[in-house]
Amino acid sequence: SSDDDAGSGSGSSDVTIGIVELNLSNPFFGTLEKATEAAATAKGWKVMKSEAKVPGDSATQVTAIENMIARKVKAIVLDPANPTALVDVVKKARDKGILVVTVNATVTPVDAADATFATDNTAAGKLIGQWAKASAPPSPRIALLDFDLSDGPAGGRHNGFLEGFGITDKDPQIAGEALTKGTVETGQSAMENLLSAHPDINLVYTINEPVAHGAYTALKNKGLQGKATMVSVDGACSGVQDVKDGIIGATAMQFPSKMGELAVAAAAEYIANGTKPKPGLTDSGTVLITDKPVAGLTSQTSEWGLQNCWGEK
Amino acid sequence: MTETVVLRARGLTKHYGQVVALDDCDFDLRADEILAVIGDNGAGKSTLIKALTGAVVPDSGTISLKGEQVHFRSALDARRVGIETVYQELGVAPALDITQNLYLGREQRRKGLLGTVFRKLDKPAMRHGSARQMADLGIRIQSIRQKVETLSGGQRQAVAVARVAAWATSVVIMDEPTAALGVRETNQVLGLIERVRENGLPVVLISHNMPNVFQVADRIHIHRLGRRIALVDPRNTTMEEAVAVMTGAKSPESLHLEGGTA
Amino acid sequence: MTETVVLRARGLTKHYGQVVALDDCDFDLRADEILAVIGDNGAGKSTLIKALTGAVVPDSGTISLKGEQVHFRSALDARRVGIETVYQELGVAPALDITQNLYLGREQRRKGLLGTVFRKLDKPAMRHGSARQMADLGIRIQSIRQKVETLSGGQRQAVAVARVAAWATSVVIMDEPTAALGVRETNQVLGLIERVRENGLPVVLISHNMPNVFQVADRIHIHRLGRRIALVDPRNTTMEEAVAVMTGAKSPESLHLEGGTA
Amino acid sequence: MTNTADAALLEKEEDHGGPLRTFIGSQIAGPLAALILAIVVFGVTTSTFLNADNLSLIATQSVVVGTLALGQTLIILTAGIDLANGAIMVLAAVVIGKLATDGNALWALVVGTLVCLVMGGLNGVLISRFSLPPFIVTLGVLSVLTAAARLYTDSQSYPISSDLLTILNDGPTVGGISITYGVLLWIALTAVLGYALTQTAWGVRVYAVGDNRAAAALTGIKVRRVLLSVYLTAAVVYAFAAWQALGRTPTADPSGYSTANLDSITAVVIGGTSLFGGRGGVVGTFIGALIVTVLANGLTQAGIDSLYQQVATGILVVIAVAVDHFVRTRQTR
Amino acid sequence: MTNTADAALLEKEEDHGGPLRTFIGSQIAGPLAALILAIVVFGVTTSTFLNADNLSLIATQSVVVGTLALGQTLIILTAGIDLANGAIMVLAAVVIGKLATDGNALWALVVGTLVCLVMGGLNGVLISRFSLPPFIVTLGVLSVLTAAARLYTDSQSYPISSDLLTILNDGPTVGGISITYGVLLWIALTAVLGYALTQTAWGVRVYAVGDNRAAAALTGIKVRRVLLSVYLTAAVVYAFAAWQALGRTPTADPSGYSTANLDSITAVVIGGTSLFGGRGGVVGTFIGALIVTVLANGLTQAGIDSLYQQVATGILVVIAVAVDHFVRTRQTR
Ligand SMILES: Nc1ncnc2c1ncn2[C@@H]1O[C@H](COP(=O)(O)OP(=O)(O)OP(=O)(O)O)[C@@H](O)[C@H]1O
Ligand SMILES: Nc1ncnc2c1ncn2[C@@H]1O[C@H](COP(=O)(O)OP(=O)(O)OP(=O)(O)O)[C@@H](O)[C@H]1O
Ligand SMILES: [Mg+2]
Ligand SMILES: [Mg+2]
Repeated sequence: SSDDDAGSGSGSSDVTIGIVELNLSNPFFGTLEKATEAAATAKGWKVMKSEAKVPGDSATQVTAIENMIARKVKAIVLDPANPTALVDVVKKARDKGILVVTVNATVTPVDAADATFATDNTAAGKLIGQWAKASAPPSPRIALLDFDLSDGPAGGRHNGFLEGFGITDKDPQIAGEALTKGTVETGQSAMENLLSAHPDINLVYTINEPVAHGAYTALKNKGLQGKATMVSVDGACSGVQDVKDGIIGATAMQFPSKMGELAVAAAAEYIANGTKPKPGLTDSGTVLITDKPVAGLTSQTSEWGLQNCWGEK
Repeated sequence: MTETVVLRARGLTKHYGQVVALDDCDFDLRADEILAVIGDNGAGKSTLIKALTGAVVPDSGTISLKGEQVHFRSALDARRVGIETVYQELGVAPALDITQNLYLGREQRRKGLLGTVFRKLDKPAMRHGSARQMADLGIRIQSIRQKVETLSGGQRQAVAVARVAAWATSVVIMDEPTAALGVRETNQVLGLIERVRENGLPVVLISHNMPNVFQVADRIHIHRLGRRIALVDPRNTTMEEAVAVMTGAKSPESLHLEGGTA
Repeated sequence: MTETVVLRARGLTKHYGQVVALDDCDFDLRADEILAVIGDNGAGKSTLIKALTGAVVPDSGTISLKGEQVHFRSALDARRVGIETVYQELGVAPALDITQNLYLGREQRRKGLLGTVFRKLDKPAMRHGSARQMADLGIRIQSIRQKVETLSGGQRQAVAVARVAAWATSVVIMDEPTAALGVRETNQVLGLIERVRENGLPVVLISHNMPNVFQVADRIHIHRLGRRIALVDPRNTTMEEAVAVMTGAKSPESLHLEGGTA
Repeated sequence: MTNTADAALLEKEEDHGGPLRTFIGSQIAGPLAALILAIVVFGVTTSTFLNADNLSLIATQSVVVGTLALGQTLIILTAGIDLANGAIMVLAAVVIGKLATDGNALWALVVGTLVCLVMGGLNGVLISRFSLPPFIVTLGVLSVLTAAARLYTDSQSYPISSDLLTILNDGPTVGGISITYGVLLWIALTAVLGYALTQTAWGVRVYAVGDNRAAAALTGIKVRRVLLSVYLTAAVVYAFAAWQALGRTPTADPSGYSTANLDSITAVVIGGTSLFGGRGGVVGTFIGALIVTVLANGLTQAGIDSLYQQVATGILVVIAVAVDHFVRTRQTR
Repeated sequence: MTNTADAALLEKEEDHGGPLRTFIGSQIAGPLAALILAIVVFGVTTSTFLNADNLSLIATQSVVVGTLALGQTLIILTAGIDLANGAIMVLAAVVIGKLATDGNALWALVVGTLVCLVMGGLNGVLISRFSLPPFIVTLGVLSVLTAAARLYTDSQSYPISSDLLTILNDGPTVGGISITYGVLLWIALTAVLGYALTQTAWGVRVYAVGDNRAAAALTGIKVRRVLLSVYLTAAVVYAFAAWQALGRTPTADPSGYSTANLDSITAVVIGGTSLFGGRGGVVGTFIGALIVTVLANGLTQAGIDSLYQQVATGILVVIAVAVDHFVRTRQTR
């Protein structure tokens, strides 16, 4: 409570940075936040954290950034809940000399923030789309288990997948689509309902690995495990394990820790000598994880994946 | 004689599931009279009043006001043509204060711009008005700003009664208005009822208090098992006779009946 | 004489904000008597009853039952020692049916395993019991399964009264139990009150109906402005005198007072 | 005279109380009509909806929210509301899931039930003893528990492998329709609570407290004790819901079931229970939960786009209560 | 005699009705005590909380939920509830945002207001004319509107550049404290609605309908019309909230503000308005919204971790109503 005035000196002990996250109930965000925090505290900084209450909750993030400006932080690492809603408050922070870098998702225009470290979600979706196209059965019947498409990453993955597979939203090969909340249980219910209507589904795109896991339970309950190929995005250890167990055909791994570390490194550079990072998106990388590689697509095995995955093993 | 009938009903019937509350019931109210309605508990008196004033819609039967058939769909319809009613369940809003209840639906606005443009209530005037009305009924109230839910049973009833007297223009109906009132307060209400009639409005009074009924009524409608079984003149019927017919101990034929009976 | 006093209160006071509902009020109820409490509307009779039975906690004053001081924190405390009360606001649950209301808090269970292990209610027995109790009060009810909210005013009051008579073991208190009742039904309740006294329980009866009061009361507690101003014997006081004192038209000193007055 | 009046009254009763009549006059006629209407519509418009498989799926999909809604019904009957029941269930599920990974599944279930009881007891004490509004108390508890579940699991899900914990997802197949033990448990809980509400003194008191709390207190009911008992009973029901959830999605996921709370309230209200207390019952809620599932399932079967599904659900939910309202008005007229 | 009794009664009134006494006896004493307590606690435990900047920030942060909560108060006073107010606001905001990109901002605002009116009118008609339960009607509308906003925008957000649309985020600086027009608008709306509720016939009728709908109908109040007017008035308030939201987060985002609805109900309840209708008011709600913001802001200033913040918020919200409850019980005794 006496640590508030970080204003003048640049000794590392009175540097505070802000971390503004999405809602952390998914381990992805936890990993990202922890990596950021660990990197910051390793530099002897204090951190102030806040998170959106639910996906898309930009209002809470605006409030959090305002509070951080009031507390005179030096830098803010932001995982924006919405591409445009935060632009003004980010500008306000930057006008006060605070470095703002976004992680995981971008703001629009992308140079509204000082830099962005994120997965290129469209590329990630494209990777699994291409893999699916190459490994798909002759007459694919596709189920799309999505997440609210107004969410930037979710939309990117969805479009990337379709592009990689070479189809559009209206393609007759798509048997059905359902919105999930990105959780196991909503993935399961959505898959159950789609399977009731279309028992011939043989290819399942999932927004993330928990949804894939739920969809697998639905298939298993119907005795259809192994009859449908599943693709997903994330690269959490539990997801990679599912790849290894043959539950998920292929997943696109992201690197949340790397995003956080890159962001803190950029902040350190700025705090130390005022150098701003390279503006625009820095891709933190995507790796296709599958045990059934296809020609023309670079991929890693689940063994590799388990060594490089995030979250609890 | 027929032309003096203000409110008339024929063949009113109301079932609630298996319960028969009104069973082919007739009703007549003449101009300038106080008509008492008496009957056992559960005889259907309140249901009759509700049917007459639109608070319930009867299954069948007709109602006419001043010779014209009417179809009230709600209590508001009846109030629009000047029928004011005190219902037995006292239509008061417990969380509002005495004044707000007394003026509910007829609030007074300030004079001038404040009233016409800003629709501001004239609270002082209404507070004075309600204090006067309560005093007229002989009701002692400690604070005119009390919420109705904090009033004593009798005070609350007085609020419901005072509402009605103030606004009626064609008929006043009171369903057991003095049940919770003290001796003095009851007399004030009976006086009020007589004043209303003197002002030219007919009154329907439901009461279980026979001395009160015989004191003020011009005619008595005896209700039993959902219908009017007799219509008598208190001047040539005794209290004992009326009660005996009302409770079924005596047949209605034994009475000197008034015109228009069943 | 003091040893026959069952329920006694001294100096009860209760303020609600600026409103004084009880003002240093005394109360005495003897064993074996019917004590009537009369007073104007808003005099504080109901508040007195509530204070005596734990439904409100007085600001100051003492209450003793059979010589021992008691501190009721809730209506339940009073009921536990056998004081049964009909409150003026009728403590009935509108969405429950007649039987459920009559047996609320004292439900009967089936005999045998069904009752002891499965805690199954004996609905037929309770239904019979409640039909009998309503009939005892002379109340005509069309269906014993009616929800209380669908009953007529008098029927509803009868439900509240019937509850009490059935369960009291030390004192019965009734706050205007006949207000909504018809002539015949009122007589039944008065009969009930006398039977209760014959069974050895004292009864407190609040009523605005003077003939009723003078018909059954052994003593009359006259309440005015929050306190007992007189305690009289109906055998040597006239109705007119009592009313005059009650309304303040006459001073209490002019009466033949009973022991224990203020 | 007494005896004849008495006898006549009761006889009259039995006269009119034919079973059909009683049924139509009952609380559940409205929700049931809405459910049947929905089933007929989807049965006609889609070819897959009425499959045996799909019907048993609907039952299975209803159990978690359906069980939660049973507990919610008890609380709403007392004129309360529980915004935390989903969070209580999720916390119990993750506690069970985490304990079971390195321990005994039975023991984990016991601890999970204790977690529910402590949380239900906390709600109950704050609401009954301190007379605080249930809306705020349970909102506060919701906020605390959501965070607690994440702190406890570090946002990690735990896959469930114990047979005991997933047994509710198994079950016999009768005439081609597979019925899970979870569905049977849900039916059994509905029956037991229905019995307790309608056939025991406790039930009458629960209704009385919700209907008119002041009157209940005046008639000598121990209102606080009844309220506390309701929150504790609901807590036990939530523990069953947690077990159901582990069976259905064999993963203890701290971020799962985030809409279960609102869904449970919706099931209660569609089932004809009044948010103002004192009116309704668990059988209506059972049907209400089925209605909610039938809508989601049927719209997917009908191949409606997910966003349009949401539109349709909104409209259909309103139609469902409108049907209920219509049936009810008919029967009281 | 009449006149003297009359005069005595009124005189007595004025005797006791000193302004302090009136204030302490008023509805808002409880919430205000809770707010002051919270401010004192955070003021003492953190050094930044009481900064002029931070205080004006708190006001600014309260406006969107605070404005929504004003409309919500009207509806809750009639014993209703509006689960859709956040969704109505968001739909209006995206309509305004989208129209403003290729047109006139003023015109967009008008159309946005119309959207609110149509949606409020829909709720109002279903609830008043068909007597359907507000919980379900607004839940249905919520579901429809959430999808509608996505469909309309194709799940895109629209950045707002028009000055008219973001003007509420600007404002004068008075004595070092910057006050946005949005805050002034919020205060003005509270004043206008407070006036309408307490000083006009309409207000008395709103309370009467919520307090005892049946009695209100019997006394000849046009209950349906009052209900409809309440939903329409609330809709206009929601349109202002949409404008506020565009100022605060200058983006029309179909997935934003998804917790605004629950937050608005929380503000109403913390502000002392009863969910059962007929008791409460907008000034309490104003304070309630501030309490919610103060808690979030203060906990951040105190440097508490976001997860523990959630725990603390849950506990503090319960304490806030406990304080309210305590003050209220004292005053009625
Ligand atoms: N909504 C209802 N549902 C079912 N039965 C009803 C309903 N309303 C009234 N009844 C029944 O109709 C009959 C007549 O009731 P009503 O209230 O008209 O009697 P009343 O003559 O006014 O009696 P009281 O003198 O006790 O007020 C009663 O048996 C009552 O139980
Ligand atoms: N909760 C309360 N708040 C404020 N004033 C109250 C409250 N309860 C009662 N009073 C007031 O206390 C006084 C006594 O009320 P009480 O109900 O005891 O009168 P009563 O003698 O029973 O009258 P009645 O014959 O009309 O039933 C009345 O002036 C009443 O307005
Ligand atoms: Mg009646
Ligand atoms: Mg009284």
